[in-house]
Formats: sequence, structure tokens, C-alpha cells
Amino acid sequence: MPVLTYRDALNQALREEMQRDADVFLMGEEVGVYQGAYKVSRGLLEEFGPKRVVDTPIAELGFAGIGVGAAMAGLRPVVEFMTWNFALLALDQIINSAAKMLYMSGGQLKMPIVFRGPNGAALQLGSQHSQAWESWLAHMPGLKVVAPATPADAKGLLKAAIRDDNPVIVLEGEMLYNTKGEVPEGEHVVPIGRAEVKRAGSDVTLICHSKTVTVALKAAEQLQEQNVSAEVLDLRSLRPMDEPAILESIAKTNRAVVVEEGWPHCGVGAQVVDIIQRDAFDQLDAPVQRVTQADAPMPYNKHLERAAKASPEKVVAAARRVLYLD
Amino acid sequence: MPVLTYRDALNQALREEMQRDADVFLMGEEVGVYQGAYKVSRGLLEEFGPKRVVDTPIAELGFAGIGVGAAMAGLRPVVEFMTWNFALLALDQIINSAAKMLYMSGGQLKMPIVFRGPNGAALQLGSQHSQAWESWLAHMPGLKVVAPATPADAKGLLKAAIRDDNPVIVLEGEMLYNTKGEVPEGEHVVPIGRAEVKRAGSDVTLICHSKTVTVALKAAEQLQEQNVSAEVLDLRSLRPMDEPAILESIAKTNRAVVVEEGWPHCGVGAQVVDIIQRDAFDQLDAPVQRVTQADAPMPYNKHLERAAKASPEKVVAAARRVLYLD
Amino acid sequence: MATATAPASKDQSQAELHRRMLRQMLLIRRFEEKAAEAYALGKIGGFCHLYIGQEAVAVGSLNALRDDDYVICSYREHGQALVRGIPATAVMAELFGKATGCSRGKGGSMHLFDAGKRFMGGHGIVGGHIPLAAGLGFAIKYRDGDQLCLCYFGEAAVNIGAFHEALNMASVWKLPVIFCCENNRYGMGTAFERVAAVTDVVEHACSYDLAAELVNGMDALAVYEATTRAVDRARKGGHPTLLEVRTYRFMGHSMSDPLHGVYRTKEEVEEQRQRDPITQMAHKLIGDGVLDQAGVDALDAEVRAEVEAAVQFADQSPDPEPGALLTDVLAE
Amino acid sequence: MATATAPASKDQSQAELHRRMLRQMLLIRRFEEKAAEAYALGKIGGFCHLYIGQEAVAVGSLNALRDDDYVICSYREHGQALVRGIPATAVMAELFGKATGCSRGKGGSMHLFDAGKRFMGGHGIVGGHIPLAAGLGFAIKYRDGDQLCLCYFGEAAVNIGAFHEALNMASVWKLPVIFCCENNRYGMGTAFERVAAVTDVVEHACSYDLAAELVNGMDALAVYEATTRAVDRARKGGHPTLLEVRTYRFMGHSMSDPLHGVYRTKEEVEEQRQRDPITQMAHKLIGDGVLDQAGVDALDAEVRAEVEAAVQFADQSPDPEPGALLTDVLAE
Ligand SMILES: Cc1ncc(C[n+]2csc(CCOP(=O)(O)OP(=O)(O)O)c2C)c(N)n1
Ligand SMILES: Cc1ncc(C[n+]2csc(CCOP(=O)(O)OP(=O)(O)O)c2C)c(N)n1
Ligand SMILES: [Mg+2]
Ligand SMILES: [Mg+2]
Repeated sequence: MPVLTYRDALNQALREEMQRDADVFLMGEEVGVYQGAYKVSRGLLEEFGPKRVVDTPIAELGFAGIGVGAAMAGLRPVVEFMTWNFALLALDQIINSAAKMLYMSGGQLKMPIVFRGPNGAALQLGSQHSQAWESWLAHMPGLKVVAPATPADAKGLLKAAIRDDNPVIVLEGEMLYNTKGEVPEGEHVVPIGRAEVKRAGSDVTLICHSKTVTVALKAAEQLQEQNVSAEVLDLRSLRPMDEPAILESIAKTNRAVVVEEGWPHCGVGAQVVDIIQRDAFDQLDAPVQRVTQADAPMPYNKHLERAAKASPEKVVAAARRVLYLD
Repeated sequence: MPVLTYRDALNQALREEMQRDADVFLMGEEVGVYQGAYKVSRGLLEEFGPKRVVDTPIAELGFAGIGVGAAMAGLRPVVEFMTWNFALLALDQIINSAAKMLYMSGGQLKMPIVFRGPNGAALQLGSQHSQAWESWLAHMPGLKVVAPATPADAKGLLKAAIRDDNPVIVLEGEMLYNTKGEVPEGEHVVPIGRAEVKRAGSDVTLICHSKTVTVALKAAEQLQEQNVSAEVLDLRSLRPMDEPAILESIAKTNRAVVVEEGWPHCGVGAQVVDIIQRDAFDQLDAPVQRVTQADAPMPYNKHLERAAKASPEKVVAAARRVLYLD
Repeated sequence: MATATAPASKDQSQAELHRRMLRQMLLIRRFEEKAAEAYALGKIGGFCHLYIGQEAVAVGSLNALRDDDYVICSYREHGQALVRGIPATAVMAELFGKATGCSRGKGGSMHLFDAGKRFMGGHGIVGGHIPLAAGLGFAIKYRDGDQLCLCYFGEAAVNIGAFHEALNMASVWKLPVIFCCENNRYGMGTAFERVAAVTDVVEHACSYDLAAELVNGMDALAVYEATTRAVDRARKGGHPTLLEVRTYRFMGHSMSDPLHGVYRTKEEVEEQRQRDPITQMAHKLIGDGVLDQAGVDALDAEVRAEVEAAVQFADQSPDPEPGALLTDVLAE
Repeated sequence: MATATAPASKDQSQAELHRRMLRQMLLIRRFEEKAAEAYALGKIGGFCHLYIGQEAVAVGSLNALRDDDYVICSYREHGQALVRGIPATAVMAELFGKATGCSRGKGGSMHLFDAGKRFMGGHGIVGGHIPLAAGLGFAIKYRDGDQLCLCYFGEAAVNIGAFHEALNMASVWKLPVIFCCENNRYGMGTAFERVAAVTDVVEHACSYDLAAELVNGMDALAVYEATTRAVDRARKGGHPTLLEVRTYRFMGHSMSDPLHGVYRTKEEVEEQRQRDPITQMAHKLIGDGVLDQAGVDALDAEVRAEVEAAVQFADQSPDPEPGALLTDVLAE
């Protein structure tokens, strides 16, 4: 199977879907002439022309709304946010227009639109450029939210998102764009709403998504050295969330650590905890532990930043706590 | 003690704080000439003049930012959003400017600003006007978030918010404005971060805030008739959250139902569940149950709307589930 | 909606158009009066923004459109919905929250939709639908269509960012959109001059290189003509237009707002009522010999009956099934 | 920053001013060159937007201000920070993320702050700080002060809603704010004419009844004079001004962006470099007899030493204590 970067896997998904369906187009800041701020759209302008690869002004609210309007007319827009930090300005269109259109029109207007871009902290970008929005977006009925961790999932989930008749949020990771992995050629669609066991284990489940999958996998290796067998469950979709997969893993391990990139209070992890304690209460041998970003805006200094982020060490420590090893 | 409406209690808090400190001013849509969309600011223009009671254009992002700028210069703005639904447009200023200013300036710029207005659904206002934002706002480090349920708390928390040197979010309830209660005269400041037992009980704790306090109190009465003694714990502050008060109540009842106005997935209630299962795991006799808004945009039809909202009946049913009575 | 104008019968078809326009204005007026009654009786809930006084705007402009053009509105859209041809029954049923409503009872007064009629909604966030209009225009152009999108909003929306972002992109990309600003002088209780540095909305056209026209919104024919010119520009090459239509709302902002309130005087409202667009139109038609007073009365009786029937229909229609709460959240 | 102009020594003080301006421009240039080096060495991280080519804007405008005026900027603010008088040591240390930095190492290149100098930050969301500027102006007016706020942003920010909302309110309320648009033709890789319907930013002043001026941003003195006029208007009665300053960025958008890239030609950059604002200023001062080439070289040597010292200071400064992660989240 070809090995691709996460970036190129996304690029492949976009290219294939644009080839497949003339109604699919890409719009956003720097997606065309500049080839994408993070080069995800490299070559697309050349292949599909400026009608289908549309450079926008810096006007997140406006162009998100233009995407929604185009979707109301039946096109299938892919709206790229340079990063999700800037999408904060566009939330009114994502929430009030895209997520509610089908409902408030009584089922008349489908909303086949994708909003995508990098989410969460990269390196030393400071407080305003290092935010992970998954719990906000996952909160909203009317949206679907995916957060791929690997190149294969990036391709497969983006393809699924583009083909979906609902607004789908695709949370990518700037720190993931260069990571590599095997990616099936051509038709490879990962169904939205299905978690995946990325590493099997029996003592504790590490529940994660997006960048924290790497963190959890590293933690699982370290735990292995300590004779602890950790299962790594990659949620992949945050809305809908794959509750059966979570419960199945807990049934096996009876213990869980939830790892996420965002802040702790009302984070996605809290919802995972809620699901587990509600539906697997009697199977739990210890309270579920969470590893999150520190409850502070992101500092610029690199040491502070490193200390703020979820790390394999923190996950190992949390796992040992749920195993009552410390 | 005088009996006031929640609306007049807020009005009193504003008036007293504006009398007390010339740096406090109110700005927002219709706060002046029109006397407030929901009349919270009635009479203030007449008493304090247009310099301190400022009618704005419909420009939520802009005037929220003007408030933040004024706070950077040391004023103490109270920014009214006609409803929090429209504040969605202003989130960039609330999150990226207000919540992060102290941090990213390395502690130099305090942010003594209040953002307030009605939150959540009223009656039949449809999908775009019936949203409860507490879990979003409570997620953000750098903010404080309060949600008073009674006239006394409305006054006391708004006064505390105005005196706080941090950005404080005050979530009011349109459906609460007409409710009445005793309100201490003059200096009555409710500290931010403290929950309050609104009704003592021993069998189950109903954890709630804002409008759902009424719902929980009604449920507690119905439960009493079924010989179940429910404690009603009003969180009042959602960030910081009074974890000791929650744990104290759980230590007594060993059972909890969390009632909130927002949607279920990643709601505030999930965080409450996380706190309880983490720190009171061994005291819990049953999984914590949650009562939330239905996981859908708000419908216009009044029967559907009623079915979507948290209700005493749903809380009673949830309480019976945690008590294994059904 | 398309106006057939075979040269031989030009006068006749014009008379026909004018007669239809008067009828539509009357229909809106009587519909809104009944809606107010039903609101007072608690049959309609939530926010309900009446169109009384502004009828000439919807009627004048929508008659210049084709059936395959898109229309998108703010929350003050009962008038546009009716003129666009959504049956009064379906609009009234929506206000009543019934399953037979044009949004199946889930939208309400602020969210009327009829995808078949290319009526793309009532939207509740001030200015929020202006980018959607540009997006509909974008889709038309993407498909090399010769349709256009007509977008209505109030003057207060001009102060919000979405308006500016959308107008700029509509102009840069030459999208076939007509931005129709219904300047009724007030956004709720705020006079425009208190919150806008420049009160001629058309001035903003300069910043975006748009065609623009200032129109008397109490004159349905003036609105019709200005819109027709804008339609021409949009179909040929997609040059967008900003229309500022000066009008007035005779009622309060919404049903919960008093008739004149503290922000405007009773006298001002009375004075404006002297310019009633329906009286003016009726007067013109009588003057032109298109109709006599009896003819006007007959039209009025006709629409009154239509509205009465709509109320009955709405009243007798069923509520949505309880299960509707959880449908339409996502498409299958 | 205040320029003392006792009539007797007007020429001398002007020469002094011009000399200072040249020195400041050189300081920015050398500072940025060193920052680029340090970035390449991994001493500076994240996004780092250099000001090379635009020096005349910060220098020309800030010299027209008083010490008690407010200044607020976008993320491209190293130049403004230095001219405002934040020591090069503290700015460089901030870029290095050190505890001695002007934001204690927590802000970084995009978030330089010095409250004492009324330097109200570098801000990272395009257009986001423009309302903050209006708010600072609001506070001045609220306290009946005669200060003003000078706000810098790029031309690409003109396409975003916040710009429009802020300008409108600043005008309606007559706030003492100068909106200084540094039009360097590109927002990242996007030429302004590709995304703006009207490319003369000053045109927007008409929509908001603002004073406006188009200024040659390669000429520090022209910027100084235009700003002085805007300052006068702001102090007397608070009439806000929109300045469009035409300038050019000689480097890539940020350190991760190539020098010219695909969006502009090498030739264009070369051509613009011929208009180097520092060369022009030096040439003028030599022509005026204020300095000779040796004098210019001496200034340059002086600032090079200052910048070198700043780098050493930054390098040797300590990182923030680990506990700093959780301080400053909330004020006590
Ligand atoms: C963003 C936003 N802010 C505030 C409101 C509340 N609101 C609803 S209508 C309205 C006034 C709008 O006035 P205008 O645009 O002139 O339209 P009109 O009501 O006169 O038709 C306001 C403030 C809203 N719906 N959306
Ligand atoms: C709202 C928002 N969208 C996108 C970005 C990413 N971004 C950072 S700078 C920039 C270009 C801004 O150009 P301009 O305003 O002309 O300033 P210049 O960089 O030329 O000084 C972009 C798109 C951002 N920071 N904020
Ligand atoms: Mg109006
Ligand atoms: Mg620029």
C-alpha cells in the first residue's frame, strides 16, 4: 500500500472527490495560488481551475456563509479554515445556518458542506493560535465532527465527509500533516461514527483522537515496558460518538484514561466519562482519569507550552492511577 | 426583606454598582432609549445619562471588542447582549481578547468586564433563538461564568461580577426575569464559585443551575410525595465550579442527577459527572444520570418545544432510576 | 411570477400586473392583521414581525423575478413568502406551528421555507443571511445559470460585519445578487441615525463597486422598476446591485413591541400612515382606469376570504407528531 | 516620544527628530535581521512576522504621538514596539520566550505588550484588535482625556467585518482614534486586488464619515506629517481618521514563507527594494546636511551594537518558572 503523509492523504481525498463530482469545490484563504497555507490543496488550482478552487478574502464569517448558501443550492462546498482558531469568527454560520438549516426548514434543505482545517496547538503559536475546539463543535446537534489521527483515516474520513449530506466538521492537526502512513488507493471511505482500536490491550483503555492518538500509542509502549497492556481506542468521530466501541473496550479492561487536546472543563473527555460511568458503571474498577491540556491559555515559551500539553508521561501516570499502581 | 423580580434585582445591582463606581458603564443594543429589550436597564439612561448607558448598533463583535478595549484602559464595562444567541458573533472578542489578555500580556492587563444577557430557550423562539451556551463558555480558562437562579443570586452575582477584575459571563434567563423572591437591600455580594443548597435532602442530589433550579425544586416536591428526599444543589457558578459542595452533597446522598438546559453531548453536566465519578467513585451507589435538552435544534411548535426541554417529570424519572426504583 | 409581455397586449398585461400587485399587497395586509389577532389569542407564539406598511417592497420587487430565481429574507418575511406564492394556508399554518406549515411547524414565523418555490428562508440573526444570498448567487454562477438571488434585510443589518464581507465577495466574484435593504428607519427601538455614521445606505455601494439605487418604498411600481433594472444587470454578467428602499413599519417591531413606543412619536407614525402604499396603489389603479373602487373592494373581499380560510386551515391542522422532535436533525 | 518644538530651535529640533527617525528605522531593520538569524537557529519559535520594508510607517506615525497616547497593533508589531520605546532587550527576550521579555515570555512575537508605555499589544486575529482600538478611544473620551489611540493593521483586515463595525462606531461616537492601514499589497499570498472590490482603502472613509488620507509609506516624513494632521483632528473633538499608508514588505509574510513566493515576482520585490525607506531617509538627511555618510554609518553601528546586546540579553535570560504556566490565567 502506498505510504503518504497525512497532508497528501487529505489532498488525495480532495482531488478524488473533485474528480468524482463536479459539484464539489474548495474555498478558503490561500487555497489556490498559494497552494494552501499548509499545502493541503497543492496542485488543485492547476487541476480544477479557479472556479473550483476559490481564494477568499480574510472574511471567515462571510465565506463560511457563502459556502452554506452554495450548499442550500445543492453544491458540495469544502470550506477550508486556515486554522480553526479563525473559524471562531464563522461559528454563527456553522451553528445557526449550517447545523440548523435542515431542521428549521422542516426537512427541506440538506446541507452537504464540509468545514475543515487544522485544530489545536502547533508549536509556540501563542494563546490566540493554539486552541482545540472539539468539545464546542461536538456539542452541536445538526453537525457531524471527525478528527482523524492517521493518513488513512484522514483520507477516508474526508471522503466520507464530502459525500455526507450533512455539515461535517473535519478537525485536522497541523502537527500531523507531515506524519506518514499507509493509505489505500482510490475508493477508501471510513464511515463517520466508528471508533477504531489502534492497539489492542487488556489492562486499561486509552481513549483518544487526533493528535492524542500518537500520545496514547507512545504511552502504551511505555506501559508495556511496565507490564501493563494498554488498549488504544481512537474515537475518530466525536459526533456521533461510537458508544458501543467504548463500552466494548471497557468491558474488557474495566479501566480507562481519556486523552484529549482541549481544556479539561467541559471537554470531550467529560462526555466520554459520562458515557462510561452511565453504561458501564458496574464494570469499572476505578474512576476514569483524564489527561487534557492545562487549564490555561497556551503560553508562548516552549517549555511552558510543553508542560501545558498532554504527554505520554502524563498518560502513563494517569494509567498507573487507574490501575492503583501508585 | 423586599421582594423583587429577577429583572429588578439585576437592575438594582447595575444601579448600585454604577452609583458606587464611576468607571462602570453599560453598553449594548437597546439598553438606553428603549430601556432594555427585556427592561433590565429600565431607568438607567435617565439616571446616568448617555455617556454611561450606551446604545449600540447591531454589531456584537464590534461592541464587545469596544468593551474589551475600554477594560484594557481600566474602565469596568458591562456589555449586554440582547440574548446570548447573538453573542455567538462576539465570541472572538470574548475568547481571544478578553479571556486571554491577562495571560498573553504576562500579567499586565487586567480585564474587568462583564458580558451578560439572557441565555437558553424562552418560548417558541425557534432554532436560532433558543440556545444555551454554558458548556461553551465554561470551557474557557480566563473566564468566570455564573448562572443565577433566583433574584437574590442575580443581584449578588452581578455585583460580584462587576467588581471582579476578570471577564465574567453572566447567564440570565428570559423565563426568569419575572420570577420573584426576597432580595437583600444594598451591599449583597454573592461570591463567585460557591454553590448553594436550595433544598436539603438525603436520598439523591439534584445538581442544577439557572432555570433548571426551578425544574429541580418542582421535581424534589414530587419526589417528596413519593417519599424520596431530594437535595437541590444550585451550582450558581459554572466556572470555577464548587467541587467541594458537590462532593459534600454526594457524600450524604450517594446518588445524583444533573439537570441542565443545554444539549447533552459535552454539556456542563458531563463535567459534573466527571468530577463526581473521579472524586466520589467509592461513594456512588448508582451511575449519575443527566437530564438535558433533547439532542436537536429547538423546534418552534410548542408541544415539540415542551418535549425538548428538561422538565420535573424527566428529573423525577431520572431520580427514580438512580434510586433503582423503576 | 414571470410577467408575460407580448408587445400587442402590453397595456393589458401591465394592467394585469398592477392589479395583481394590488391584490398581493392587500393579501399581505389582511394576512398580517389576522396574524396579529391570532397572536393575541395565543394561537401564534414566539416572535412575530409584521410587514404592515412595507408591502410595496416585497410586491414591487418580487414581481420582477422569475420562478427559478432565489429569494432569501430576514425574520420579517411573511410578505415575501406570500408574494412568492407560498399559499396563505401554509404560511399561516407555520405561524400556528402546525405540521401543514411551510416548514412543517418547526420553523415558525421567523423561519418560513419553501424550497420548491426557491424561497430559502426566513433567518433570525441580523445580517446572517446576507452571506447565504451571496452563496446562492455563487451556486448560480458556478452552474452557469442565468438566475439570480434577491436578498432582503433591514437597514440595521448594514452595521454588522456580515453585510460588508458578503458585499465585497459578491462584487469581487460578480455574483448575480440583488441586495435589497428595506430601510424602515428603525432597528427595533433604535433610529438609524443614532447608530450609523452615514445614513444613506446606498453610500456603501461605493466601497464595493456595486450598482446602487435609492428607491421610494411606498411606491410598488417604483420598486418594481428599480428591481427590474437590477435584475437586468444581474442576468447579464452578474453585476450585483445594492437597492436602498425607503419604507416604514406601521406596527411595533414585533408583536411584543408597542405600536410606536418611546423611540418614535405617535405623530410620526400617523404621518407615515398617510403614505400607505396600498392606498397609493389603489388610487393609481383607479386613476389609470384599471379598477374602480368597487373593483378594489372586490379584491379586498377576495383576499379577506383567502386569509380567513388560511386561519381556519391553520387552526384545524394537526400538530407535528411527537416524533418530529428528533427527525430532520440529520439527513439520512 | 513627544517632540519639543521651542520656536527658536525649530530647525535644530527638526534635525534632531529626523536623526532620531533614521536611527529608529535602522534599529528596526537591524533588529529584524537579527531576529531572522535567531529564528533560523531555533532561538525564536512560532510565527514571526518581520517589518523589513515598512519601517517608515511605524517611525513616521509614532513620532507624532505623545507618551500618554495608546498604541495597538496586529501581529506584525516588532517595529512599533521598538519605536514606542520598549527596550530592544525586552522585545528580543520576548521573541526568545524569556521571563525578561516584555510579555514575560508568555506572549511571543505576535503578542508584545507594555502597559506602562501604553503599548496595548500585538494581536493575532486579523482585524480583531480594531474594535479594541475603538474601545481605548472610548475610554479616553469617557474620561474626558485628550489622548488618542493609534491602531495599525494590514490592508487585508479591511475585508473582515470587525473593521467595519469598529469604524462605524468610532465615527458615530467621535472617538479619538487613528486607523492606520499599512497597505503592503498582500495578505500572506493574496494580492489585495484579487480579494477586494475596491482597492483604495481610503474609499471606506466615505461610508463612515471619517477623515482620510492616502500616504506614501516609504517616506517617513510624509507619514509623520499625515499622522500629525490626524492627531490634531483626534485631540480636538475626537474626529477619527482613516490613514491608508502604501508600503511594501520586503520579506516573506512570516519566517516560514519564502521571500517572494509564487504570488509575486522576484522582480517586483527587487523593484520595491529600490524604494527602501531607510536609504531614502538617509539620502534626505545627507542632502539636508543633518548628517553625512559617516554619521549615518555611526548610527548604524550604534543600533547594531544595541541589537547585538539585545540578542545576548535574550539568550542569557532565564525561561519563566514552570509555575508561570498557571499564573495570570485570572487576576486575584
Ligand atoms: C445579530 C443580532 N443581534 C440582535 C438581534 C435582535 N434583533 C432582532 S431584529 C432587530 C432589529 C433589526 O432591525 P432592521 O435590520 O432594521 O430590520 P427591521 O426589523 O426594521 O425589519 C434586532 C436588534 C438579532 N436578531 N441578531
Ligand atoms: C481572522 C484571521 N484569519 C486568518 C488569519 C491568518 N493570517 C495571519 S496574517 C494574514 C494576512 C494578513 O494580511 P494583512 O492584513 O494585509 O497584514 P500583513 O501581514 O500584510 O501585515 C492571515 C491570512 C488570521 N490571523 N486571522
Ligand atoms: Mg429597520
Ligand atoms: Mg498586507
